[in-house]
Amino acid sequence: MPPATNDASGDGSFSVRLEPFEGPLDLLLFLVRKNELDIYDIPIARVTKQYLEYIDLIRTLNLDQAGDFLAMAATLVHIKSRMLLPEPAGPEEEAEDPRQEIIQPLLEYARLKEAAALLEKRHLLDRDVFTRDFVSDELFDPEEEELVRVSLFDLLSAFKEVIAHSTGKVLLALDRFECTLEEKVSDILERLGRSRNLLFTELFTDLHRRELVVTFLAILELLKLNLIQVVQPAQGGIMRVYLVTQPSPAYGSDDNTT
Amino acid sequence: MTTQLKAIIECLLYLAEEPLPVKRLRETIPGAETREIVSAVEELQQDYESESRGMELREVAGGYQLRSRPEFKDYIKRFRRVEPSRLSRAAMETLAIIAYKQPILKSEVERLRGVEVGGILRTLMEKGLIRVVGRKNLPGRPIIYGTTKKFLGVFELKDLSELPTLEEFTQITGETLHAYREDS
Amino acid sequence: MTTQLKAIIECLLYLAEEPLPVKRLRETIPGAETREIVSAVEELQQDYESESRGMELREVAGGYQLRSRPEFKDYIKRFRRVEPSRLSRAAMETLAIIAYKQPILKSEVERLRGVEVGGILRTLMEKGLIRVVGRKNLPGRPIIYGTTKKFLGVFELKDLSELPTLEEFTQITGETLHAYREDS
Repeated sequence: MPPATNDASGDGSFSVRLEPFEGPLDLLLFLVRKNELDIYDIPIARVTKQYLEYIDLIRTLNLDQAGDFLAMAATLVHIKSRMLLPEPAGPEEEAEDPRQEIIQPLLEYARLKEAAALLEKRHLLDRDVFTRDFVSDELFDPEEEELVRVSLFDLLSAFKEVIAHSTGKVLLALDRFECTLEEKVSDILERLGRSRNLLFTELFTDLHRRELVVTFLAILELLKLNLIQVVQPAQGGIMRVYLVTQPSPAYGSDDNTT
Repeated sequence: MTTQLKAIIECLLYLAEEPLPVKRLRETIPGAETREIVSAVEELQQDYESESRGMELREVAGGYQLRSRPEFKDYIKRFRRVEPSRLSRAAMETLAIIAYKQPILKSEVERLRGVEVGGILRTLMEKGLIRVVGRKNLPGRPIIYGTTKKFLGVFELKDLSELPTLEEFTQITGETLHAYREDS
Repeated sequence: MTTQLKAIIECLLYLAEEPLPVKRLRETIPGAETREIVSAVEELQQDYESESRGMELREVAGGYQLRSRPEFKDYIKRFRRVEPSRLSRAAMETLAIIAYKQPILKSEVERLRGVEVGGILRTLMEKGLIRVVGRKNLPGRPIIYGTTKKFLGVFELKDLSELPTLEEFTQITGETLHAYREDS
């Protein structure tokens, strides 16, 4: 609710400040502050008068929350009337200050308001500071397949597959140059030199049955010389042939390799 | 190891979607002891304190998190093209009451603020800043409220003990109140 | 300016969902010229080349992006295995809003969350949890979003009427999503 401040500057203008009061305690605290009062010694008559003036103003402005403020108004009026009563004459018993009824809640409210102000001053997430607000899936490379060197057994069964698939093909013998093992070895090395790696099956494409065997023997030879390595994903799959460029390859144990 | 440990931790902090507890770092980095991890995090925290860095490494809500430097918030606003979220003063006051007085009933919050707070509680719940922590054994079994872990994260608090105690706000005289109202 | 420029760029790179083109940086940092931005990025790139860093600044898809160092992939794998939920809190909140308020426009989701949600919507679409249900007859014909059948499956709901309250929703999601990731 927007409170209104009576502009006392003397020019008769009347300004409505749109700073909302959060409730009766807030208004009361505002009055204490505005009049620079000691919260423990509130001149109740003066504060009550001002409080009621504000309520009137709130009503005049047709602000719908005026009701929230009425209970406190009643309390203030009640305290004021009790203050007017003569002090009881009892020698030992000190009379309780009727204002205690509002001092305690007011103090507590003032503290909490200060606590709220302190919270407000912190660096708030999504207001002052920010963090990434999306899943980080895109921020690292997709898991590379873990590669392992294949064993002689794997190679043999892969070769069996190659043979099985080649039988159906019609190959024109006369077009083919039948090469020696040495020639095949240098042929493979040359091809690997051009493209960093080759599919195992690629090496056998469109070859005669005899040439298939020579190629396979060439691969075994190159493996023995540690000039190439054949790897496949740990969980099985496509085999690839790599040229060995460094003496110690980055793959796991190769005890079972040819 | 230390240099590498720091780098690994930075990498994980970068990828993490939530504040990262030391425990989680330990589970992820075998062979690193809690002591080593903590000291690497502290070193990293110092590295990030440099003016030339765009983020800060903060300890919040029981873990560590990289956060943008507050002085860059205007750039970020422009960058994200959406107005940052705000809490009204009423919501902030209500939240402060719950943070300091939890576990607390709605009726107690209302007594302290002097106004009804039903709508504000709903907003704070929706924003995930407060939660139902239980029900009181009273007629109507009223709901007891408390703050959430998200609250700690939003307000950059390690834990609730980082909040000053209410008693520290005692010197409430006319003057301090005056000063407070001025800048609020 | 240079030190600060580098810091601002680092900050934006940290927050960016996608590789950041120089053009976008220029739009966000008024007063910085392309030349200055490029040289700040290059400096930053050098800073990140240090062994003690957990990320790399790489040029990908027409922009710059901070990415985890590839040599840490084993840690990342382990890290993500212990991650409690594969949806970020932000994604979870966005999903909840769509589930409860569907059919809903992106602009409405953004108003409710107070932040840009473009990237999150894409993630949720990719995970098959939300879908385009149509287009609104408004300027620009904005897309209307809703949840999918898979969403119901993941959260073990017969239909949308079975949706728990918002509060229950956030409580159960962690666990269900965990289970969901295991078998997906």
